[in-house]
Amino acid sequence: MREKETTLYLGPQHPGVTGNMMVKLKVAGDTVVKAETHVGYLHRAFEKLMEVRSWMQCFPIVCRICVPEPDPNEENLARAVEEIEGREVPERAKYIRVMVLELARMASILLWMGGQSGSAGLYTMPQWSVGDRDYILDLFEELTGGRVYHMYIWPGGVRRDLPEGFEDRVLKTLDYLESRLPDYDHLMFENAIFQKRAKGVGVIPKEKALEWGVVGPPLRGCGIKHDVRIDEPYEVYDKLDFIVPTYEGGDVWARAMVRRQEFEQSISIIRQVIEKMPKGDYYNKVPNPFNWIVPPGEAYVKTESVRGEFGYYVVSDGSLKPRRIHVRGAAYVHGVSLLEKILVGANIADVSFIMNSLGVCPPEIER
Amino acid sequence: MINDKYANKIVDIIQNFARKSSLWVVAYGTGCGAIEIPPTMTSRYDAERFGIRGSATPRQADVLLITGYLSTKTLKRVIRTYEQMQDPKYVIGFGSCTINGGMYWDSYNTIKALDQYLPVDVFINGCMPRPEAVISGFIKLQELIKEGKANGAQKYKENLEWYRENQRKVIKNWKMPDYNW
Amino acid sequence: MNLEKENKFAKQINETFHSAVVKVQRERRIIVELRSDLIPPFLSFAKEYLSFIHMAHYSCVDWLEENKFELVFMLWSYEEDVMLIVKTKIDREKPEFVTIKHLWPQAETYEREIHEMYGVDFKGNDRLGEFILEDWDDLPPMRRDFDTVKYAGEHYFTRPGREDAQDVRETIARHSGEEIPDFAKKYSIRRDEE
Amino acid sequence: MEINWLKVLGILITPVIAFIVGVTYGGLTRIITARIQNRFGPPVTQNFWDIVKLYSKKTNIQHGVMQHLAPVFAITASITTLYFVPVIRESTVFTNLSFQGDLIFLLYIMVFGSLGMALGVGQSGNPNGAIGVSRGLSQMVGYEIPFVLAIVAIMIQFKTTNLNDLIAMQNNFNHWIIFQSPFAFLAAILAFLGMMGYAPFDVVVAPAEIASGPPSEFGGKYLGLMMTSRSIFTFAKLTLFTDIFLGGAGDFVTLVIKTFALYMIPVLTGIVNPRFRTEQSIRFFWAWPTVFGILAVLIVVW
Amino acid sequence: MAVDLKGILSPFSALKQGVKPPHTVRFPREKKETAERYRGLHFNDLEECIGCGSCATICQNEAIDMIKIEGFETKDGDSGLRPRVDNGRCCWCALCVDVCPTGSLSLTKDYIYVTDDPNAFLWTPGVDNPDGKEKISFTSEEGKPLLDYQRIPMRELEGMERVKSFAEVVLGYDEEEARKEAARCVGCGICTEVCPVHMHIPEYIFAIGRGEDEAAIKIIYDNNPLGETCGKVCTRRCETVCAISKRGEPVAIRWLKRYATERANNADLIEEIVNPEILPPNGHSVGIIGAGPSGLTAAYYLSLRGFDVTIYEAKDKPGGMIMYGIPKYRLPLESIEKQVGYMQKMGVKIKYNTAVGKDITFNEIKEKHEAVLIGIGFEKPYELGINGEDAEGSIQAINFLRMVNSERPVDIGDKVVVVGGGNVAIDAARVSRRLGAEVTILYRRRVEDMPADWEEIEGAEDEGVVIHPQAIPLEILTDENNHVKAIKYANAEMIPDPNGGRPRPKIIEGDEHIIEVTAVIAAIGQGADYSFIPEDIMEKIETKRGRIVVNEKQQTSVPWIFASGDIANFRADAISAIADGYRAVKGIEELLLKKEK
Repeated sequence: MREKETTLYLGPQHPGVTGNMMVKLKVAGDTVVKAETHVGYLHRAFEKLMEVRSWMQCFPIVCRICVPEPDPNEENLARAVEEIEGREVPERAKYIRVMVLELARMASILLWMGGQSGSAGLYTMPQWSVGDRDYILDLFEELTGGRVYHMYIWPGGVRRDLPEGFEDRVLKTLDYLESRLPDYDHLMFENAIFQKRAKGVGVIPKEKALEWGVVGPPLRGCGIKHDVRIDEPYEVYDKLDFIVPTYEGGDVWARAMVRRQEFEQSISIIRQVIEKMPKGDYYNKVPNPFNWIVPPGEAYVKTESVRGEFGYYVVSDGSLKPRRIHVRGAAYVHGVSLLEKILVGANIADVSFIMNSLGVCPPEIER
Repeated sequence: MINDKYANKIVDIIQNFARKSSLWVVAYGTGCGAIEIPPTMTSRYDAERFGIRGSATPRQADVLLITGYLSTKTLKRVIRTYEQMQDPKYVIGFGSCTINGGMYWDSYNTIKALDQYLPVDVFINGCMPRPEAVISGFIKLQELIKEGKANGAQKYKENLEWYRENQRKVIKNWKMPDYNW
Repeated sequence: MNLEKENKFAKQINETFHSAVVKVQRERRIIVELRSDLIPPFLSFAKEYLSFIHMAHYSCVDWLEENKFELVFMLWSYEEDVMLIVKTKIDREKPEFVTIKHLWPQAETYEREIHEMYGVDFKGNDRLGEFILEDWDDLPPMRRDFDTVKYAGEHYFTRPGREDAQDVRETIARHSGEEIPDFAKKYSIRRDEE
Repeated sequence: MEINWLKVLGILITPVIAFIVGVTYGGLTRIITARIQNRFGPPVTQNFWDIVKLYSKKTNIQHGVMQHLAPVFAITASITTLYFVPVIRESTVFTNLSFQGDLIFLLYIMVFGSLGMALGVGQSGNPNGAIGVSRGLSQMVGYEIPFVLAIVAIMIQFKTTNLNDLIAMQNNFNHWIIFQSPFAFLAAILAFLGMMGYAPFDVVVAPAEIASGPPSEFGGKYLGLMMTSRSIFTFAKLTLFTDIFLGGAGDFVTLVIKTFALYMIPVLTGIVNPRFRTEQSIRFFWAWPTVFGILAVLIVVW
Repeated sequence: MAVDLKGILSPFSALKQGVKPPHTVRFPREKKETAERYRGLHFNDLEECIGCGSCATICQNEAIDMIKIEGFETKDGDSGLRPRVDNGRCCWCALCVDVCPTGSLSLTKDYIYVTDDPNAFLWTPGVDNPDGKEKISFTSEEGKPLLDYQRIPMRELEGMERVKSFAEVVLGYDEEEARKEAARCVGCGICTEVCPVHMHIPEYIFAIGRGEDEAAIKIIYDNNPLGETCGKVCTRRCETVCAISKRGEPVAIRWLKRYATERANNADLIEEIVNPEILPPNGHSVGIIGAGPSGLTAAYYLSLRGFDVTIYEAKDKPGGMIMYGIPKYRLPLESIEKQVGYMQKMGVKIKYNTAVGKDITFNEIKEKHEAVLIGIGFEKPYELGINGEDAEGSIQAINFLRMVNSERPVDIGDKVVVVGGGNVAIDAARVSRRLGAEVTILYRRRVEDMPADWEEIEGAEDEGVVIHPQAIPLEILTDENNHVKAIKYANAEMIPDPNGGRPRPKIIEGDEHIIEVTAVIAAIGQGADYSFIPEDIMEKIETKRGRIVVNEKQQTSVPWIFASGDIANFRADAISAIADGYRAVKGIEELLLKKEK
């Protein structure tokens, strides 16, 4: 007997969705038979706005494209412009950029930990991890002047040099966060109920993963070892020693464990960066922003964000303003086509759980 | 006795105190400002100290936080959410975008001045407002409630026509149930 | 810089698709320009035979001056770590293309967006329609002839109170009695340059 | 018939006391939770103010008669339950309406509130609420089995269906049923976790999944009523368990200590655990708790 | 039924956190200090700010308005406007801070701004938070500036190479350099305020930056027909107020003008590019006395406006002081001829060798024309007033320069003393170097008091000119042929002026020296010679300290007589003369065309 189908709107005002978006579910009993992602609630037309702004004016607005982890946006725009211009970046700036990116990754993983466990009803975890994330935000505040929107990485390098003694404070924060990891493990990753919820849920078939455009932790959660940081090393990732963790299974649990280990890897990367950071210049100045013309050209650059490959396609026609900047948010594929596929057959209790595990971030889908 | 002025006053004071001490925020992250809500609500800033906590549905909530810009598509849902909330209810406008468009001042898809579409009780400055600023906003709202001045909902009721007109101006396909008071 | 594998790919592409204009942009980047009707076979060739299995991105650029839309496909080969950027220009007046969602399912999403933002019609994609916008009745907004500043000014309320703003250049000119001729005005790089 | 004024007094003030204790426990829970979560948390009176505020809200939600009645059902069920649970042992004021067979009656009356809610929510038309109700009922089926088994075991073991008799039998520390029938206690306390609705058994409300479930269409006064009912019901259940397993309480201090200790079991479990899925939750109850319940019965029957 | 006992129990270890003190920041009871770089509300140092509006331009949110604030007037180097931030727009990216040329704008540690009034978010930094200076956090000082504070260096001939010939010292920017230099401009336009002509500086610089040189030329010719001259020799007051100059080297406005105007390398090309609109003849006729910069400028624009213009020039070449007074290594002859050639194409008539008062009388001119513009310049040099001045070998600098420029032979020997510290003195010295002499400059005051441009002074020093400051000549010693033999001078000390004026030199008694010289060049200033004007008219013309008093349209107290150039302003440079000429056009136009109505 076919059960009666009901339509369930998950969002946009719903505590379970990962941001302002909606998943329209056709449900038979407890099981999802059809899922449709509806986005556009956060559409601000960044790409259009950037076409009417000068190159320098683009830089403060890109970080708004992905709020939990804004730095890959700045990094991408900066690198794309540098590639078109052929501008050199000082070595120190590259190290600082890696440090910022990894700190942002850690902050974002902490936020994800909160979201993932919060969507499963483990409300103590968000209180801890989001609270601890604040220590990273404090570091950002000290380095860049802003907690969330850093506007720090820009074409030619970074905006300001490290403040005095900043490295020590980073190391101290890292030590603290590392000391918190066992607590997180006990509460979340070793938790029998959490494991029960996570294992075998939201499975991405391994053989389809590449074709479906899965990237980042979800891909590595399928046991496929691809990471922009090793596939196409940018900045100084080729000079650093780190592991790209993979996990078999393709389920929420595998993705969780991948992120959990990436957190440790980020700590190790930042420590290496601080150790190896050269002295010297941090910014190779671009011309006066009022008259800054980027020569004609195009570039596709990508960065490994916490959700996977974050790409920018930048086209310049040799004027004061960009011709086209097209953002490939990692969640663009995860949040729409992939989510619609893997939600089918899931229990409605797991919808939000799966969305969190994919890191669906609506602002980078619709921009 | 019941109609005694003083008795009413005492009831008012108790009611306002209760309203001020218990602010339930509808969990709707309408814009990027939502990113500073988790830190505000969690252990580092712990807004629960003020009786502020999230509520899953608008029916139970007192405060609607508009965390930044509103696209027209979201505005439609926000209005619906707001009208589902029960009196007394308050709106906090969060960040530059709710005041005068913020960095999306020339975007074709976002509204620029929130108070044209919803009655806003408190505006918080910033892009993003820090958790401290958010808490300051709540404290300001509490003060207004205590003094009985946070009557945005009243204003909305009285000027519903004006608000509707503005709302319809940007929401092209107005298919919404009537406001049931 | 070692461009061995890039050149190898370029050669393979040229051998199969003679009309393709192949350029090795830099290490790990190959740009191919192709006639639009050859795109589906080419993409399938790139995916099946050249190991470009990951469709990283699918973009559209408006070349208003040429009256063309340019569709850009970014394919990545995990085996060789090379990106293939495939570009083709289509007519802007009646923009049409075929869907490639049979090759990559996520292309459907990109096509929905490009349809909405540029008005390109993708034959075979049955989910074209409202995606990001709601009840949009103007030009597709990402077209370059759509003026977002004007649209925003006409449709949204902007808070008054800033009318006392003065232009620095004009203030000085007024004060000193300088008359800026009309042909020079467009070179004042203040904000009303548009 | 001679009216026992003390009993009338008891009937009048028991709900008030239950409410105050329940609300304070709620506040304390929030503080304890907060402390474990590395923060300070709200003042102890927070829940009280929450309820006062809810009562002071205007409510304009129209879905139908049942919807209006649902909270009333809930609070009726809570208070009825409370009236049949002796609060203080051998106290005239707080013995309440105990009668022979009240244990069986309680088993029924305790689900009454949920059923009433189910009817009301069904009319609200909110699918989240409907799902929440069906979840709640499913889960109830889950935990009722071990709970009934445990109660049956005790009734068989002590050959009574009267609570006051049970309390009277546990006049000594080592006569507490928790020691006399440990399996029944295990089964009951695990079912109790489910009854209280803290994690991992909070499938009914589950904000991230079904937007707080049944109450999602209830605001203002309705929610206030529901919260009041919840506070009273919490106290009633705690007292019931104290009466059955911990020998009841001779005075208020003992009562508070015992109930609070008992209360902390679901609360602390809830703080450190995520939520089960509904079918996981049911499977859980049908596994170990049921096994314990059957064991308890078997031991008694043997 | 496998039981994960560890998995069930280990979460309970979280409960031990309950005994730890919470890490909550109990705002508002406890306040966490924001970081040193925190980007909070704006602060503006109103005194430092020059109102250039760069902040308003860079702001991608159009959050910044430039508004009039009580107490700040538009004046030289200050637009009188101050930024006001719309906090309903601002995103605190601090681009405005990084772009601020003066560094007056910064962000503070304050960030809390909560109100129920949506119209209260206009924030005038510095006015709304006068105490903000103590809380400054994000400044432009800390980072690298967004603007380019380094000028693209101008290529020049090597110092000792220069003295070998009269080749132009400055080589000029090539295209790439010009684009780069032009790109440094922020386009504020503060420079136009101080420019006597109010040239459209930001516009032509922007055009150069965009590679549109022809547009730049057209813009330059809009109010300065001698742009090329200015591009080479202007005193460029504009650069002293340049917004960039507050913390860096000003934009090389002069060199950019030079670059642009030189692109049109002949008169035909100028005509083709500028292609001005010429109004049909209106029947009015104007006479101009003196083909100096002011006369030429007036003549050019009057011609364009349909007037019949005739210039009466005493000498055989146009240009006045720019022709005769400026050495060729600064301003080649061909350049002037090109510019004047273009003007003649536009209808300007010049009668050379027609000295008024000698070849034609002033009254004749009065008869012929409805209005007369006098732009005769200061041609009469001041004398040193010491013994031996009339000796052979004692020359006046402007005469010396004129002779050299008109390629007449001058004999100055091999050891020259120049007396004076102005541009003319330096020019004379540098020209003398090129004639092969060793040169010493005697100047009454200190080097820093010299009125000459510092570039010129440096250039002279590079070329081997010895500058002897605080030296007052006492006597020129002659030999038996009445030829200069030596000069006697005394060293001086600087006495502060009790009235607060600049310090005055006072001879140190007995500290006298003698230098052997072959020539003495005096360059201590010039005056005007009004003897050609009939007395009855001259009586009516109001003068002051040797200069004719004019109104803001260069009109003298005799309505039909206008005066311009050195005789009418105190600045005594080419650009002021051009400005006078430009203004006189308006005056004359008004006078004659209004009369018609």
